[in-house]
Amino acid sequence: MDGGWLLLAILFSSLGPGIAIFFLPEHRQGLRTALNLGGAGTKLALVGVLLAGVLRGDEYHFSLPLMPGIDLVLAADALSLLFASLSAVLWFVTTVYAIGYLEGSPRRSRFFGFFSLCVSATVGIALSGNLITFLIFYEILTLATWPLVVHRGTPAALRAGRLYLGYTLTSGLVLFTAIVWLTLLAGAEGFTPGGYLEGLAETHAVTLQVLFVLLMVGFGVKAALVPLHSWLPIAMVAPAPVSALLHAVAVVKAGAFGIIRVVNDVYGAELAIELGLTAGLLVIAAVTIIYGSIQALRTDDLKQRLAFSTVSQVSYIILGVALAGPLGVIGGLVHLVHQGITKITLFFCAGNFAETLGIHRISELDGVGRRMPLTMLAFTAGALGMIGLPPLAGFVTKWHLGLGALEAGMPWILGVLVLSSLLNAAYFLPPVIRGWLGERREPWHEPLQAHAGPTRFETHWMLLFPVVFTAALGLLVGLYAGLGLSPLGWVSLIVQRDYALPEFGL
Amino acid sequence: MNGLAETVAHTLAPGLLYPTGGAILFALGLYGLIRRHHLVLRILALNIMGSGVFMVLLGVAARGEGPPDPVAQALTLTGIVVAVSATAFALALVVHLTRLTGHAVMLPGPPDDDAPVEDISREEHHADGGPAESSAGEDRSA
Amino acid sequence: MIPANPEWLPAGSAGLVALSLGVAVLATAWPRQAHRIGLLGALAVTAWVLGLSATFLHAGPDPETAATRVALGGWEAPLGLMLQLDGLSMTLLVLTAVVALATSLYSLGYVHDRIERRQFWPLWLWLWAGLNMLFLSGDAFNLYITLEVVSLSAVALVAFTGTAAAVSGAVRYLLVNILGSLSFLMGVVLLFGEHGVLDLVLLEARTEAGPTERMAAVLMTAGLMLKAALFPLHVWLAPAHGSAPAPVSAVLSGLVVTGSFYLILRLWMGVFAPLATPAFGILVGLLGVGALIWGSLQALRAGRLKSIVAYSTVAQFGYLLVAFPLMLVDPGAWRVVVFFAVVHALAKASVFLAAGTLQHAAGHDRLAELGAVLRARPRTVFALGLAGVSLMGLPFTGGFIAKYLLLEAGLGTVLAGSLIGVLWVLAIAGGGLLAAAYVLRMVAPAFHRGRRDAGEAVSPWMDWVPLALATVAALAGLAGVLTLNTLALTPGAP
Amino acid sequence: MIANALTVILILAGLVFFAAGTAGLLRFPDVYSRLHALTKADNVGLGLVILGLMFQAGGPADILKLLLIWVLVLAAGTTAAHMVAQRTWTHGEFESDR
Amino acid sequence: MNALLVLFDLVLLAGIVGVAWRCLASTDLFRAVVLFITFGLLLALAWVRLEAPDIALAEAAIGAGITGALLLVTLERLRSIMAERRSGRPHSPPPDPTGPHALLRALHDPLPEHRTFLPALSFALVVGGLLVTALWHQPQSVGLEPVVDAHMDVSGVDHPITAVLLNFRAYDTFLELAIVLIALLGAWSLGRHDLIPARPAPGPILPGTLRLLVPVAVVTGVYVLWAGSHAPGGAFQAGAILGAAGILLVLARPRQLPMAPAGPLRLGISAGVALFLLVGLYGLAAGHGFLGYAEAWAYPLIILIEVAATLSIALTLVALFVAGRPAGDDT
Repeated sequence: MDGGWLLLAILFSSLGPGIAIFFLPEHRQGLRTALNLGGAGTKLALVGVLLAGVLRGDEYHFSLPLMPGIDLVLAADALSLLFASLSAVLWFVTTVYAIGYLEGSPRRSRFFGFFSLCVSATVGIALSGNLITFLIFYEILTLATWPLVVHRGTPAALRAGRLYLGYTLTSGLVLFTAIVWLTLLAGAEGFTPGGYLEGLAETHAVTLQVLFVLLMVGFGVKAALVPLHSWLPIAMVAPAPVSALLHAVAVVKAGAFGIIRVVNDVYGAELAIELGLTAGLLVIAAVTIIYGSIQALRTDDLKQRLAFSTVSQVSYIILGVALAGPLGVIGGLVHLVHQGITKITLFFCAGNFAETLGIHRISELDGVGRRMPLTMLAFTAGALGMIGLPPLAGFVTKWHLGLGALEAGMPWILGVLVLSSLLNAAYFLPPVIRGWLGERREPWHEPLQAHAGPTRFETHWMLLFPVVFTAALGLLVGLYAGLGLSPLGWVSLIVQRDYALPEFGL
Repeated sequence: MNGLAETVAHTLAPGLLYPTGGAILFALGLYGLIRRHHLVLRILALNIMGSGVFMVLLGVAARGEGPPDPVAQALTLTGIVVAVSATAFALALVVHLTRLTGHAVMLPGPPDDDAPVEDISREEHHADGGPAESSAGEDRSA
Repeated sequence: MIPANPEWLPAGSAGLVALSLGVAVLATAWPRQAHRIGLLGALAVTAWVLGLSATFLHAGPDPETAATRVALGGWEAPLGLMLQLDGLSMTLLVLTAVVALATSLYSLGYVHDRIERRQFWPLWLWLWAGLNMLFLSGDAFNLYITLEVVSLSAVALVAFTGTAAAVSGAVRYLLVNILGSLSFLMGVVLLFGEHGVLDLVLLEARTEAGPTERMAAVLMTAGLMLKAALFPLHVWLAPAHGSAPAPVSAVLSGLVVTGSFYLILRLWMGVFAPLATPAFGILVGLLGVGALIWGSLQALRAGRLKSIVAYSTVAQFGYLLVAFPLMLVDPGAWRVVVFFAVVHALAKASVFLAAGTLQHAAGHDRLAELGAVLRARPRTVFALGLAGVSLMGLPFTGGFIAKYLLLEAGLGTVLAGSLIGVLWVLAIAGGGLLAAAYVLRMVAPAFHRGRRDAGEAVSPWMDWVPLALATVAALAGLAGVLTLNTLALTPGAP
Repeated sequence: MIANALTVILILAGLVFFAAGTAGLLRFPDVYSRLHALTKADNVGLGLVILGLMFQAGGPADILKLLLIWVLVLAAGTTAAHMVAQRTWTHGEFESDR
Repeated sequence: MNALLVLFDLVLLAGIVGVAWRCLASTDLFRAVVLFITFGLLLALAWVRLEAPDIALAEAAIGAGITGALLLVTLERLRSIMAERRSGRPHSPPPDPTGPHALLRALHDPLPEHRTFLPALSFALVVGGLLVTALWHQPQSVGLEPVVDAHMDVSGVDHPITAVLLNFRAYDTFLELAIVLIALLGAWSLGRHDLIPARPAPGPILPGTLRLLVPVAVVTGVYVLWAGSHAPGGAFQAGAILGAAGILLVLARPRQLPMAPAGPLRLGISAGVALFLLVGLYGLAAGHGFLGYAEAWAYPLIILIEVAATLSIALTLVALFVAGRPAGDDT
């Protein structure tokens, strides 16, 4: 129970305010904002404390008996901290953004209540110490996200919500069954670098293979692996902060994180390769990358395009993990962070365009760079980062993935990477080009100004600040990837520990 | 031949004869319960079933040589009182139902989804003031 | 802090019976103060039960020392009647106390008419006393009597609103209950005829798999299944539970039905244990699958909020049937079944209470026209949703833990080589999806765009009690280990 | 022995009256004549049966009880018959009687 | 001798089953009810044959008598409700040209009963057949008679059934009293009572007879109660007899019910359970166990409980006959 209180405090720093907000009357706007930002700030600070502690080598562990022999375990290892800090940082930003985005709209207490719940679940996922705890937070995340998806209450939103729940609950049940089965076989072990199933490999090889498929189906829906991805583009009807959260921080990442945990800390890379599990995963990841990109090309709707881009980009993470070598895993893990920061920037930008100027389609973006230069700049930075232009974040990812593919002896992956980068460029450059070089003939109709009056900056400052912040962050993590505390440095540390490698350079 | 006579004598002993009669009454009551739809008849059928149970109990208690089992008789007495209580309440319900619906027949099938559900927690609902008010219940003739 | 003394258990059990009866009698004799007597009594009985359970747990961990048999009037079985307190009954007594306390508090707001109050409270307190006595009874005939106490007071409460639907439901409920009781009694008579004793423990020692036991098992199980609305003998449930006043529905679906199920379980674990064969288990399991599917489909089709909840009870009890074949493979699974029933009772009661609040606010419970009220009452919808999540078996609720353990038992069956176990696993896992679908039907209108109208004002009790109970249902997951350990204090059970 | 014989004879005689009353109940055309047959025959029949039983009684207390039974049945039967007749007179005959 | 008895048994059983059959097959409710009362009386005969005079007494008084009265008054209520609905004018005197039974027949089942014939028959046959099979295979058990017999001297009474009811299994009896009470509470919760649909009988005959019968009934009830400690009889039979007397009084003056005021009435109906419970609590406190008595006090306590129970049962049965709650209960 050493330092377990810190883990609990991190969980409750968003859960507590969330529940309080839920019961807050609609008009208590100041208190709500204070609770929101206070929760987000506290969480950020606590994660910082945790980070320092883990760097010092402290152990953090909390457990609570749930069932005989089965505990709820919270633990902080390097991997969980990676995800936890990502969530904490991005949640803070998204909260600011959401407050600005939803200003004056109804049902905000409900929204922010579930919003906080959602983040609590995400942090819970990050800090889970075993599969059952993971499952618990994973399902809470499913449920807490649904009200956000249907928040607008339009028929389209409700349809999207139904689809979302249908997909995620079904996959959740598959996951549930698989985890119960696995626990029956192997006991309720905690996540162990290198896996804890070797003992069963001899006797239960087929069962383990079946279980792996079930687990991948369970996580694959949230990670939007083809063919389980169709809920994601449709869920775009949600408000922009929700989309940002869904794509960059919470839902999709939770799925990807689950796959990482299973491959690395349950099965272990060696066993996964031995059982031939990674090969299948690789193929699926590759197909998803290409398919997502092609679909993104075919749509004119900005958020749709970003959504399909997510489908494609998240599979880089899976790809890296499935390569199951140190370099590949570094690429995959670091993309967890990079994609998160970059994609949240893009979604914020899309939200800004929609909110400020009522723009939803790429064909309407002509000349927007002159009206909203900062936002367009951020969008450009994000888009280039996604494409993988050196030395931006995406490049760091792809570089390591390529190295990992070579290391694993699978050069065809390089082809996939190149093709997908070309496609990335093909669907991300047109909006950038239109934004800077296009000409706008008629005047902008300004829905934001229409109802909130003129703003000091190009848009509301609470909408602008997050965009600029995340865009800068995206640039920094790429530029300073070599630093020890950068995502790349951190991920290298994780991989070193996991693979018990000596210190190695790039 | 002797064996047959013994079997017959054994069968005709009250300790077996009456339980058999009780079983027949039980089955008969069950038959009536399914066959008849009028609620009063159904209540009668249940009472006949109950009498069948008591007959089995008393018959079983009267087996053997000694005096009958007083516990069985005490149980039967209790059972009879329970039966009359349940019957009285059931009859009161049937009367009430007839007042509301106009017939003393159980409505078949699942509940009508459109049937209004009165809510006693609301202000407008008040304690049943007597026959005048309750006879104005809605008609749900089948 | 006074140390709990195991020697208090006999007096504590008898005292519980006496206390709950005393409250009921007092309310009957003095109806004008019935609600005050009821409130104080509810608090007193709950406190008593909690104290008893603390003493009981303290007396563990050896089941033989914790479990208590009390000879009423000082007459030991077979001559006298014995009360029986063990892990199983203790668990259900605590469940009863929690749900009943919530229902009592809720009723303070719900039944506010001066005159109706006088009729409601005595009946409700008798029902509660009957449940307490049912769980404590250790004598076959006494079980019949307590069942009758429970059913008569329950039927009276169902008819309480006095509408055609309610009275019709009540009549059906009463006839079914009498039939079930008679069938049960016939079984008791058969057992008594063969073995000459009524005490369950003595009966258990004497029974073997003979024709008497077989017939008695059929009659008693069928009778109790009828009362517990176990598929396919469930048709009476929705009309009765759906038309009763909300607190009554909560108690019926949460406790009364569970009481009958408890008896089935107790009989099959004791007296009829020699009769349980795999084929029988599979038959029961198939019935459970049928119940799951049929009940869920009806819940998906029903147009009234409370009908949905009532059909959900039919569906959820399917799990309990599905668990029977699992118990044949893994005898320890019975504790899981009980835990599931406990969690279901908590969740179902809070759903019914929440539905009652909405019905009160809107003046009806037709789902199609309930949107405005749902949108305006997030607290109640939250309670509905939270308890609904528990019904679906999703985390972080008691339902999840129960579902986990059930699924574990089901997969254990599969791993033990039973092919039909796959069906049980599919049913247990898939039932959650169906539950999600009908819970969503109830909650989703709250998220539609549209008019908001809080409707009629509700008392604070009706506003907060459903939420509190739903929270308890959700947090029941944390009590999983405690419950299972308590249940392990049942002597003779695996 | 004589007492037993008397008992048998008296009870048999009583049964004859009962049978006659029942036959009247079944055969007579209207309520009044049926009542007429039933009450008279049954009162006498019961009296005979009770008289027969008196010979079997254990003591005066039992005899008194038997007599009391007869008196009560007489009173009750008379009242019942009166009320049936009265009702028939004011409201017509029961349909199922025709 | 034995053959005669067997013949008697067979005829009696055939009669019982036949009457039950006719009762359930009847197309006329009134006939069914009358047959049911006959059925109860025949049952009482069977109980005598099974050496159960207590039960015979109870069956005649409660099973046939009180139940019969309840059934008849129910039919009358149904008839008057139907008549009201027919005429559309509440509280108008029922039109009577067609006699009561046409209306009762109109109450009859709108559902096709013929469709249930085969399933019902086969189901009943299977259940009955299995039951008979099980019963015929039962070995003869000793039962509890020896155990009860061995404890009679400490039970405080001389009649084994009373000893079982009020001492050895007093808890059951207590709950039985509670059930009677709950049935009444249930009936009361449905609404206030109606007028009993009977017209006061004109003329002096009924009141005169009642003046004779009611005192006799009271004496009989008290006697049966008192006798219960050493011979067949007891609280329930006595309560039923007193209740029947009460019902007669109610019927004699259906327009002005001789009901007690609300407070005392509530106390009266709950006196039995209340006193029983108090005695039980005393036993618990004094260390004899809940519902236990000190041996020396057993007889007086049992009699005390029986007196209270008799009063409560009588009062409750009358109230159940009247059905709804008295108006005074609402004030």
